[in-house]
This record gives sequence, C-alpha cells and structure tokens, in this order.
Amino acid sequence: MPEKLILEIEGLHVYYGNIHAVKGINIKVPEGKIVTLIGANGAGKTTTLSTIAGLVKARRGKILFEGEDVTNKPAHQIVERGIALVPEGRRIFPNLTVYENLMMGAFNRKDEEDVKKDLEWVFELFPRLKERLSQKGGTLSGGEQQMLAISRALMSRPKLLMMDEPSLGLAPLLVKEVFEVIRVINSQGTSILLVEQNALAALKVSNYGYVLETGNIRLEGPSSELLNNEEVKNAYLGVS
Amino acid sequence: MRKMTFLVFTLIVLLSIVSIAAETIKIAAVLPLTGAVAAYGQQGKQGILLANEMFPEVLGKKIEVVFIDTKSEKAETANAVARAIDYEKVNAIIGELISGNSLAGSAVADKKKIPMVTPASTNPLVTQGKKYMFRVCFIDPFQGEIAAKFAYENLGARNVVIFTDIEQDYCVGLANFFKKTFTALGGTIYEEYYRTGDQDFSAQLTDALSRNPDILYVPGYYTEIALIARQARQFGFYGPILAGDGAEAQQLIEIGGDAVNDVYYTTHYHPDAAQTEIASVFIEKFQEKYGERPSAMSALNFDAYLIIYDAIKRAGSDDPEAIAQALRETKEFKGVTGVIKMGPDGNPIKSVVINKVENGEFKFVTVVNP
Amino acid sequence: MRMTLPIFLQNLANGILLGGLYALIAIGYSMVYGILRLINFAHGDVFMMGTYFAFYGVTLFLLPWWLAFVVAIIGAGILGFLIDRIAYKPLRNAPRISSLITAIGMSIFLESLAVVIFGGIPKSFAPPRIYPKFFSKMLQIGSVRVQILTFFILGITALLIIFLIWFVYKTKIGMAMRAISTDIATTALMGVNVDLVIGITFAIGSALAGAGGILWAMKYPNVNPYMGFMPGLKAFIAAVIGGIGSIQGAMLGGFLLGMIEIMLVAFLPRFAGYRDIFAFIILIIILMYKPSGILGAKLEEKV
Amino acid sequence: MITVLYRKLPTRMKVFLTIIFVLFMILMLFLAQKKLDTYWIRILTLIGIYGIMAVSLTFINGITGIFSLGHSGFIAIGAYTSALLTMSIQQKQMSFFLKPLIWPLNSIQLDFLSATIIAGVMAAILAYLIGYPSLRLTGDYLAITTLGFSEIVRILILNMISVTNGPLGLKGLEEYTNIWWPWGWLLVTVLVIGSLVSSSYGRALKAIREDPIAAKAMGINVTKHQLTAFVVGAFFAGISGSLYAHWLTTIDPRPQTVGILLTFNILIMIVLGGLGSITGALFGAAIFAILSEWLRIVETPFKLFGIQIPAISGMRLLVLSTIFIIVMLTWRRGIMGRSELTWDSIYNFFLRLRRKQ
Amino acid sequence: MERETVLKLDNVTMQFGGLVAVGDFDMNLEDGELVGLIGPNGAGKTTVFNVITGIYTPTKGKVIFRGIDITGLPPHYITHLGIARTFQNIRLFGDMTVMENVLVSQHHKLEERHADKILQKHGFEPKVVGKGWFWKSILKLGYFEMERRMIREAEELLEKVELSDLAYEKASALPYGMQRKLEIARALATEPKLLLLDEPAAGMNPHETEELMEFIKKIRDDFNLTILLIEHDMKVVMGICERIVVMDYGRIISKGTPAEVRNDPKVVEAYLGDGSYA
Repeated sequence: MPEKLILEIEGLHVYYGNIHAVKGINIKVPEGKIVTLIGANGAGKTTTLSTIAGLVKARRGKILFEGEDVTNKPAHQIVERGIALVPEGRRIFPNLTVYENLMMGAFNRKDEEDVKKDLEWVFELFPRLKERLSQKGGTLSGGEQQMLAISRALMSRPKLLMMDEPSLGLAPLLVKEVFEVIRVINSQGTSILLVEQNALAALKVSNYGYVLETGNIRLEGPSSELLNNEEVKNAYLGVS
Repeated sequence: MRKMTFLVFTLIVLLSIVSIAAETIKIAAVLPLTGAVAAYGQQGKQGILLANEMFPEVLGKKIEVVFIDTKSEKAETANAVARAIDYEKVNAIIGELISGNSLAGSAVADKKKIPMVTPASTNPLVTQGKKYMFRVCFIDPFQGEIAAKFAYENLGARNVVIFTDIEQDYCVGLANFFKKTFTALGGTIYEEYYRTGDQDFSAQLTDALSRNPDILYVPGYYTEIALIARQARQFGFYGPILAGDGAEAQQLIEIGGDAVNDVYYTTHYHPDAAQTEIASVFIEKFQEKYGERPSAMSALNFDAYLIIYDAIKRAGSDDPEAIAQALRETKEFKGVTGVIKMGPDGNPIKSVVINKVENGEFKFVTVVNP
Repeated sequence: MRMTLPIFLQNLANGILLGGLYALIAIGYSMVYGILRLINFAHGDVFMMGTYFAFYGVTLFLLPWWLAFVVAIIGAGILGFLIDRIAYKPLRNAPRISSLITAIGMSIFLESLAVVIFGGIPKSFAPPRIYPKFFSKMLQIGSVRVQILTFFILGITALLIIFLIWFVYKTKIGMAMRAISTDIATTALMGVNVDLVIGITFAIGSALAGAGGILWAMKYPNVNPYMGFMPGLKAFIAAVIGGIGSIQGAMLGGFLLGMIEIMLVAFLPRFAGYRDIFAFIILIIILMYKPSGILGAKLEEKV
Repeated sequence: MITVLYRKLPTRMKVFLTIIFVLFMILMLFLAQKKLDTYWIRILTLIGIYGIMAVSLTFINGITGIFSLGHSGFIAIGAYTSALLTMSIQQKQMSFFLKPLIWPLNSIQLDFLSATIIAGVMAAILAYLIGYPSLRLTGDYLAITTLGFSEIVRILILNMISVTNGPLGLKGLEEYTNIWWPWGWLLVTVLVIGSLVSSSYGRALKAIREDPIAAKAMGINVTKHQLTAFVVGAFFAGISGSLYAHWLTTIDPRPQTVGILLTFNILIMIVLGGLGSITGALFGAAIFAILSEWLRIVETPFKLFGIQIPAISGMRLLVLSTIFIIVMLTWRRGIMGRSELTWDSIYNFFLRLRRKQ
Repeated sequence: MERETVLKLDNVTMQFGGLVAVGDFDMNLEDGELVGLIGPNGAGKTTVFNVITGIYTPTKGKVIFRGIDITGLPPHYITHLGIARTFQNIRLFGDMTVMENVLVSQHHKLEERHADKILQKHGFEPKVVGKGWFWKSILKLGYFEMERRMIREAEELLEKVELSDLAYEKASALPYGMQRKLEIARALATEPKLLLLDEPAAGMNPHETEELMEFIKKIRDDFNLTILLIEHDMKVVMGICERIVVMDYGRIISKGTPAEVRNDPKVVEAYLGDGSYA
C-alpha cells in the first residue's frame, strides 16, 4: 500500500567518538501515524532521535523529511521544517516562566495570530498549564513539567512530533494521562515518532513499531503483530 | 585533518627561518620589549637604535646590536643574558631596565666576565659586589637626597605628601631617601600609596589634600604622575608636584595636559642647558627619526650604548675584559645625560638636572653638581 | 583621616564613578559566564582593543570623536564575536577547563597582538586631541567637585545597562539567551540558532567592554596593551561578588567594589597598599558563604 | 568487545630499568654540564625547575581534580622562605635598607638543603590553611578562590617590608641551583608523586576527580584526601620556589615573577603535556622552556622565502599563543592525555609493533 | 526467630528551606530483609537515601544503624560502618578500569580509623588494617603486600558477580547493563551490611530486569545483606521485595507486604492508577 511518508531514514550510521551507536538503520514514518521505537537502554533510540533533530551528526546515511534531505542540517533548521522533539527528561527551562517556555517553542514563528490560537489549543489539552502561566518552569511538578514539555514542542506546529521517553519517571497514574494525550495529538493530524521504555503502552498506542538492539533494527512490524510476537513478549513485555 | 596540515605547515615555515650572521662587534640589548613594562623597553630600544645609527662602527668593525626581549620577567632576563653570551657571543650587554631583572641578569654576566651596562636600574644593590656591572643612571639615594634639598630650599616646601608606588623598588627607594633627607632638614612628611597600573587616585588625593601640602612628591613613572597630576588639579591642588627621572617622557604632557604644569622633576639633562654637545645633537636627531621628544629612558639607553662604544674605542679592543677595564676607567665621558665619571663600584658620578613642565614644554630649572 | 561630610560626598562620587566602570566590564564577564560557564579571561583584552580602536579611529582615520567611539564599540563587539567563533565555538562540547585554558591563551594572544601592531609605548587618550575639552570641565556642586565627564560616564553606563536589561528580558533573543544559560541542547531544539545567539552574547558583552574601555580611557587617559589586565581582574571579582551570571548582580558587584576600594583608601590610607587584598578577601568570603554571589542563582548538583 | 592484551613487566624488571634510566640521566646531565655552554645548562636547569612546578600542579589539578589557580602563591612562599634562610647576615643588612629585617630572621643562616625543605614545609602549611576553608568549593569557584589567595600572598609580600623587603625584593642570593639540585628534586618529586598516584591513595584521588559524591559514598574522606593532595602538591611547589629563587639569585613580588602569570605559564605546560599525566607534565615543561627560547628567532630579523622580515618584538609570544590555541583546538587532551609513559606502556607499544609486522 | 534490627529511622524530617522533602519518617529494617521504597517522582525517596548515607544531615530525627547512632556522621564514616549504595543516574568512575573502581571501595580500610573506633566500641569487628599507609604507600614499604591483597579480594568479588572478563576495561566503555552491575559490585566491595539500591532496574528491558532480580536475591544471600531499594518497575518491587514502603510528598502513605500495598486505595490513587499502563 503506497502510503505517503513524512519521514524516511535510510542506512543511518551514528558514532559517538569511537562508539558506533547506530549501525545502518532504516525507519519509515507514514503521514498521520504513530510509529514507536522500543528497545533496551543503549540500543540507539535516543541517538536516532537526536540525529533526526540535528543535535548529533550522522556519519553515513540519509534522513528524508517530506522527501527532502535534511541529514546533518543544524537543529534550528530542522525545527523550521516542522520536526519537534520532546527530549528525554523533559528539559524545560527552569528559569523561564511557563509562558516563556511556550514562546520558546514558537521561537521561529512569525504568524503571531496563529501562535495565539495554538496557545489556546494547548490550554485545551492541558488546562493546568493555563493556571500556572506566570510561574517559573522549575517550580512545576514532574507531571506538569512533562505536559509543558509536550506543549512547548507543539507550539512550533510540528508536522512530525518526536517524543523521547515521555513516561519516564512518572507515576503509573500520570503515564496513562500522557499516552492519552499522545493519542489526542495524533488524532488532530500530527505524525508521531515515539521512543519508549514502556513497550507495552507504546505498542498499544502506536500503528507501527521497530525494535532496536545495540544499534540495529532487530524486528519491525505493525504494532499489533509485535504485541503478539513471542520474542518481543519475552524480551520487552515481560511474561506476565 | 586539515587542521593538522596547517599545524605542520606552520612548523615548517618556522623551521625554514634562517637568522643572519656577520663579522661584527656584537652588543646585546636585553630589554623588556613586551610585558608589563614594555613601554620602557621600547623607548630604550629607540635610543639604542638611534645611537647605533649615529655610531655604527668602531675599530673599523660594524657594531651589531642584538635585541633580546625579557617579557619584563626575571627568569627570561637571566636566560636572555646567557643567550647573548653563549649563543650570540656578544662583547658587551646593555640591560635590563628594572632593577630586579638587572640583578638576575647581572649574576649571569658577572660570572661570564662580560661587561653589562644598565641604563636605568637605580637600585644601589644592582652593582654591589659585581665587577662587570655598570650603570649610566644615578642611584636612588643620591636622586632622593637632591630632590629633598630642592624641595626644601628652592621650592620652600615644609609640608610634603609623598605618593609611593609600592610595586616599584625605584619609587620606594626614592621616597625613602627623600623622606630621610627632608625630615632631617626639618620638614614634615605624609605618605600615600598606590600601585603600578592604578588609575584612580581620587581617594588618596582627597586624603592628601586635606593635609594642605605645599608640594606633592611623586617619584614614580610618568603615566601615574600624569594621572595623579590631572586628578590633583581636578581636586583643586595647584601647587608644585615634584617627581624623579621617571617623569621624563613626552607622554607625561600628552596624558597630563595642562595638569602637569608646575611638575618639577630631577633628571639627567635638558637641551637648553645641555652640558654636552651630544645632548643637543641627540634631541635633534631623535625628533627627526621618531617625531617626538626623547624620554629619559631613550636618553639613558643611548648613553649606555655610547659608553660601551667609547670604552671599546679607548680600549682599542673588543675583548670583553678590556671593555670592562675601560668602562671602569671612564673619567670624562660626555653622554646625553651628562658628564660621567665611573665610580669604583660601577656607579657613575654625574650631576642632577632639575626641569619643570611649563605650558606643555619641558623647561630647564637648575643643575645640581655632586 | 578627618572625615567630614564634603570629603565623604567627594569619595562617594569617586566611588560611584569607578564602580560604574567596573560594572560595565563586569556585565560582559557575567553574560558570557551565565551562558557558557566560561570565565572569559580575554575579556579585559577586548576592553583594551576597544580603546585602541577608538584611539586610531580619531588619530588615524580622523573620524569625529563620537563616531570613532561608536565604531570602536561596534569593533569590540565584532572582535568578541570572532573570538567566540575561532577559539570557543570548536570547544563547546569539550570539558569546560579546555575553554578556560584557551581563554587564557586568547588573552595572551590579544596582548601580544596589541604589542606587535600598536607597539608597547602607551598612547595618550586625552582632550583635546581625542575628545572635546568640554568633558574635563569641573562642576562645583556644593563642596563637591565633579567633572562633566563623570556625568557623561554615568549617563552612558546607565543607558547601556537599561538597554541591556530591556534586551535580555523583553526580546526574543534575550529570552533565547536565558534559555541557553540553562540548557543549550534543548534551546537548539526550539529552533534557536544557538551559535548565533551565543555569538550575539559575546558581541554584546564585548561591545560593553569596548564602551567601558573608552570611558575608562577618557577618565584615565592612557592606552597600552596591558591596560586590560587589572580592570579585567577587578571586574571579574565584581561579577563574582554580585553573582556571576546575573546582570543585576554584575552591576551591584561593580558599584560595591568601586565604592569599597575608594572608601578603604579614603578611610584607612595606611592600608592603601593592601587594597586588593580586601577585594580578594571580600571575594573569598562571598564564595565561602554564598558561592553564587549576592544576586546569583544557586546552581546545585543533584545527588 | 575487543579485549586488548596488555602485558605487564615484572616489578623487579621495572625497578631495574628505572635504576638504569636514572643512571643514564645522571650520565647525560654530567655530560651536558661538561660539554654544553651556560645557556643550554641554564635551560636544562630551568626544565628541571619547571618540571617540579608542573608535576606538582598536575597532581593537584589533573589527578585530584582540584582546579587550582594558586600555584604561584606556594612558589612565592617557598622562594621567600628559603631565600631569607640562606642569605648571609651581612647581605640581609645591606638589602633591608627601608626597614630592618625582623628578629629572628636577621640572625639566621642555613644551608641550602635545609632551607629548601623548610620552604617546602612552609608552602605545605600555607596550603593547609588555604585548603581547609576553600576546598568546600568546587570547579570555577575553587579556581577563583585559589587565585585570590595567591594574589593575597603576593600583596602581603609586597607590603610586609620588614620581613620581605617589599617591592625591593631579596637580592644577592647565592647561586646554589646548579643542574643537580633541580633534577635531583625533580627525581624525588616524580618518585613521591608517582608512587602516591600508583597506590591506593592515587586511585582514591582519581575517584574524587571522576565523581566526588560517589567517592564519598565509597567511604573516601574526600576533603581529607583533597587536602592531602593539595598539601603535597604545595610542598613540592615550595621546593621549586626555593630552587627558582637560588637560580635567579634574586626574587621579588612582581606579578611576572611570582604572580598569576607564572601560574598561567605552568598551566600551559601541563595542558600541553596532558592534564593529569605526570610524564605529560614533564614533556610540557620541557617543551615550554625550549619553545620559548627557540621562538626567539621570530623576534630577530630573518629571511622567509627570500623576503627580509624585520625584527618585531612581541612576535614570540604571539606565535607561542597561536600555537597553544591551535593545539587546544585540535589536540585537546595534550600530548599524553591522562596516560603515562611507563615501562609497561613502552613494552606494550613495542609488542604491538611486532604483532603488526 | 527474632531478627536483629539493622536500620532504624526514627521520626526523620529533612527540610530544605521551607520545603519538607521528608517528614516524620519512621522505618525499621531487619537483618536479611529486602524492602522496597516506592512512590511518585519527587516523593522524597532519594532524599531518604541521602539522609541514611550521610549526604544530608536530617533536620530532625535519628538514624540508628546496628545500634549506632549515625545521624549527622559524614558519608565516609557511614560507609565504613557498613552501609553502601548505588545511584539513580549511574555514578561510576568513568575514566578508571572496572578493577580500579572496585579497588577504590577498599581504600577506606586503610584510612578510616576514627570510624573503626566506633565499630569497636559497639562490639563489631574492626575493618582497618594497620596504620600509616599514606607513608608506606609513598615509600612502598610493606605496601605491595597490601596492594596484592586488595587486588586478590577485588578479583574474588568480580568473579562472584561475573565481571572478571571485563576487569581491565574502562568503566565508561561497558554496556549499560554491565555498568549497573559494576555499580552494585563496587558498593559490595565496601563490605556493607546494608545495601541501598536507587532504581537499579532503570533503563533495563524486562529480560535484563529479570536477571537483575535474580542477581539481587543472590547477593543478598551470598553477602548476608539487608537491602533497601527504590524502584519504579512494579514487577521488580512486587517480585522480590518482602515488604514495601510507599511515600508521597515526603510522607509514608502505606506499608506492608506487596499484596497489601497493591490493594491499598491510597496507593492506587496517588501512584499506581488503574494499572492499565503499568
């Protein structure tokens, strides 16, 4: 079935110094879908996202976004093209107010009217943020920070939203809320590339999945299939 | 990789450098051309270059001056002197200007029995116990004493505030000897302190001027003297300011402007009262070459060159031992900064000139003979 | 000494003036530290270079004094930008000590460059050759005598600081600067050209240093290749006292240090020689009991 | 994962090789003293002194990870202490003409060895007093504090005229420092610090450098160990100060002599050599001493590809700083990084060569 | 059989400025127990660890370890007395080898003589071996013997935890799972009685997690340890812990066996949720 791809990665190799972190992977993200990368720590998931976002340089391989080559472009140009990353550990700006944090997300946008509309949209998603608008980012609780981080990324109006471990370190209660938000964002038309430890939840929410192991793709397939794959069950879902 | 190539290229360029050598009499000028007191070194270099231009040959041989930088540092000075002697094989050395550095250098020269003439190290200890160390400037006790007498007798001062630069042994020395003589004469002294490189003297001046001094004695270097003068005038002090030979530089007037009017200073010469012919020639040529008045530093360095030149001529030989002997026997050397008779300890006996600044010019006031 | 009210006021005026100059230089230090956690030892040398630019602008290129000053300030800004690009940018991901040591190298480089290009003999930066004599006129206010230059310097300092605070807190670039100071990588993810913003920070800090240099030279009219060392060190102390990384802190630290130096010499003239010891002792006490300085944010390591 | 085979030589063999090497160095120095002129002997001597300064600073900065900018303060204390102890009583009377030297310094004269050891002890005591309060700080703040303390030491020396002779400095010291003293002390320094680094204490210090909090949790008294390293480093800095003073025969409190600029120079040495490596520090010291003399050729008039270039003063430092910046940008970890040139590493280097063939 | 109380936290409160990170915290750990400490982020779990290990001195309350009041003692004392820990974000000595990492943990046996006196006073066996090691290690007098002994012990330990193959690798070059393991091994080398593990399973896949659970149980038995662990992975906590303490906002909201805690409505509300994504 010829789907329109929003992101296509071909034979990507990434090195940290002498460490070969990503060893020639191919990943496709169809438009309007949720794709997830799962795998153990150190498998190269975060590295892949960082490379797409332009924070880390690729040694070899190609990253195509909407058919255009964006490999090794500086991070700020990647964002301008419509890719946003919610980094691992939230990384909100603690010394900036919630409002300023959100405006940082819209840094390159000139369409002030639309920015205001998007702000309203974000408040709909996370009403709690509106209450804390003039509070410093550092004073928010862990869950609120995660919401802010996601909202901040949304403020750039991304066509592709990448999320790195959005559930990490959150109480089970909040994990649920985060995954629900992912579903909502996707349903409004944003493609999502999701990296998760919580493989079960990630596969439940996504359409397609890749399993990474020490820099290689071990398995791939529609999420529903992966959920039932014995190997995945054993290694990542835990036999319960 | 391109960076590495660049690095290698740089090294190759450096290696391909060939220094030139010729059959000459070599004199090393070991001077602080860079670093904290680069200004003195560079002024000294101007004087030596002019001297070398005016007196390029002796005994039928060309005199080559090798300038060696000391970065105003002690260790570098000692190395530079060793380099001059062993590597450049010089017959005599001019340098250093700072007393502390000269001491480090002279230890090396003395051991190697190469004559060394310091143009401007005024500390008494520099020549003490050294057979091959000479100078063309006067020593601190002498200058301080003359300044005190002049202040008491000629300027009629009874109440003096001394500004001491505690980082300069020269300044501390002068201040100390001035104080001794002045209090012995019956005057009263009040002291303020600053440090080289200080640029704000308002606190000291506010304090000093509340003592109603007749004059200020600032035996430092011209930059600080000019700044102190400027700020003193701003605070309403219009009396005379007395300084040492560190004041002698065009920059004093440039930096100080009107404020340095009535700055008196003890120094080596003045063109209007030139004790020697060479002095007027020197000033003329210097202004021709550099377009400005020579500073005392330039003049002293000029004399250091000239006294070595003179010694070689009198000795009729470029042998270091002979030069040193001739230097020791200097009797009636007519330099820019006066007539020098070399004392047995390597210190010259010469007269002190007192000048003042008037309307942006240095005017001759009087001369005091030893 | 006999401390009367007029004398006290006189010293107060002197202290404010010196403090303002320290503050201007300290702000640049603080901005760079705030963003990169880098003690930019070359900052004092940019200060020196700016002054030389102004000097040659007037004497060599025969520009009117005010134009020369503006050009020199811009020149210092460009120099700061270039220093960052050449020496610090390639080390952004290296251990911080590498950049610190490179900064020391840069400082030595700029000083020797100045010696080679401008020569070691000091230049005079005095009226009427460089700027109109008008500035050196004295005004008598009550019993206190103040130069017109003092007001000029304070006015310019105030103007620059107000501009800077507006810039950092009210503009987008300023917001990006504050964001970078906590998290460079995430700021890049927001679509901010981080290197450009860091470059702009260097440029602004250096331009302020250049302005500080020129005002300094107007007050103390002497320009030489090593003139940046002491004011640079003092400004650095001021920045740390106030809380390095904070603009208001740098300002406060600058004024405080200027005031303390002047007052110490005024009240205890016998200890003038120990003046810098007091600066350092204050520095050390502050570091011991409030390492982040008076107004600095606390940076604590998470266990 | 590729496990690199790393063979170790037997300890006895290493001790034997070390003794041979030391004897060889002694022979070389002996030959140098016989054959070389004063200029080169001076540079060799200076390398010895710089070597002690660099090794002691890399011990503090590189191995323990206390980023100190106060080394010149310890050197100054060492230099003044030993100078005041070795000067003859007459020399003291002549020198102190501003204010007389206080008792009992004015009536003491010691031999060079004892004076040097006392110099080291004084520097160590100072380090203890400084380190105790300031080691609570870390990183830049510690660097600034140590810099502050070294400036305080310098300014105190400048002002305490009746002890230090103020700005006039101390003059007319006996030139005790020949080629043997510094190289002998350098041997002691390298042996002591090297021995310490290769022991459990060295591991503890490196652990503190890597992560002080984890080190604490592993039962290491971080403050005490840091303080010990600081004191040991300062002791040898004091020794080097004594050697330095008696090499120059005069010492003064100018910033160029014992101020920040000296600290910067030593820092450049250890960074060039590789911060955290003792052998690297030695290379750095040698390179710095030789390069700053050798680069004098760029300040003399010279011909470059047939073009006459006049003498420009300041070129030497310009070239030196340019080289330094280029090295920092391209070769960040210096010559040795954190590794050491040891018998084992040389042996393994040859083994690898042979395996490749 | 009545078991000996190893650790007793008595009404411990830790305040930072106005913020109460841990309030009125009471806990008893008995010999050989394996207890889990859970709760949402920012609940104060790591702060409890930092109070026990002496990184923070509690504002109020007492920490008693094997009858010794260790409140406010410096961390290195406490380690010497027998409490070791790992860190949430791995804190290995990255530039040192695996062997050196373990050797560092033995260093306190050359040094901590003051802490040793406390041990002896309370009737425990001293750990310090001889004295004057600083000078001995410089002069290498009798030091080689000690070094050999330390290496031998380290080798034995690495053998037990199956890290011998990697002994001469740089710690930072190890794969993630091995680094976690090494951190535990390094803590074991201090010869602890009580081991505190801060999220040991973080970043591990279920397979690795299971291995880790076995490993934790194994070392508890092999080394006679009492273990307190912080963990988010419910499978680990429920799987190996005998008792669980749940914290929220610095206070204990529930404690008991895994089954009791799982069904406590307060825990479900604050932490577990309906379990669909856990």
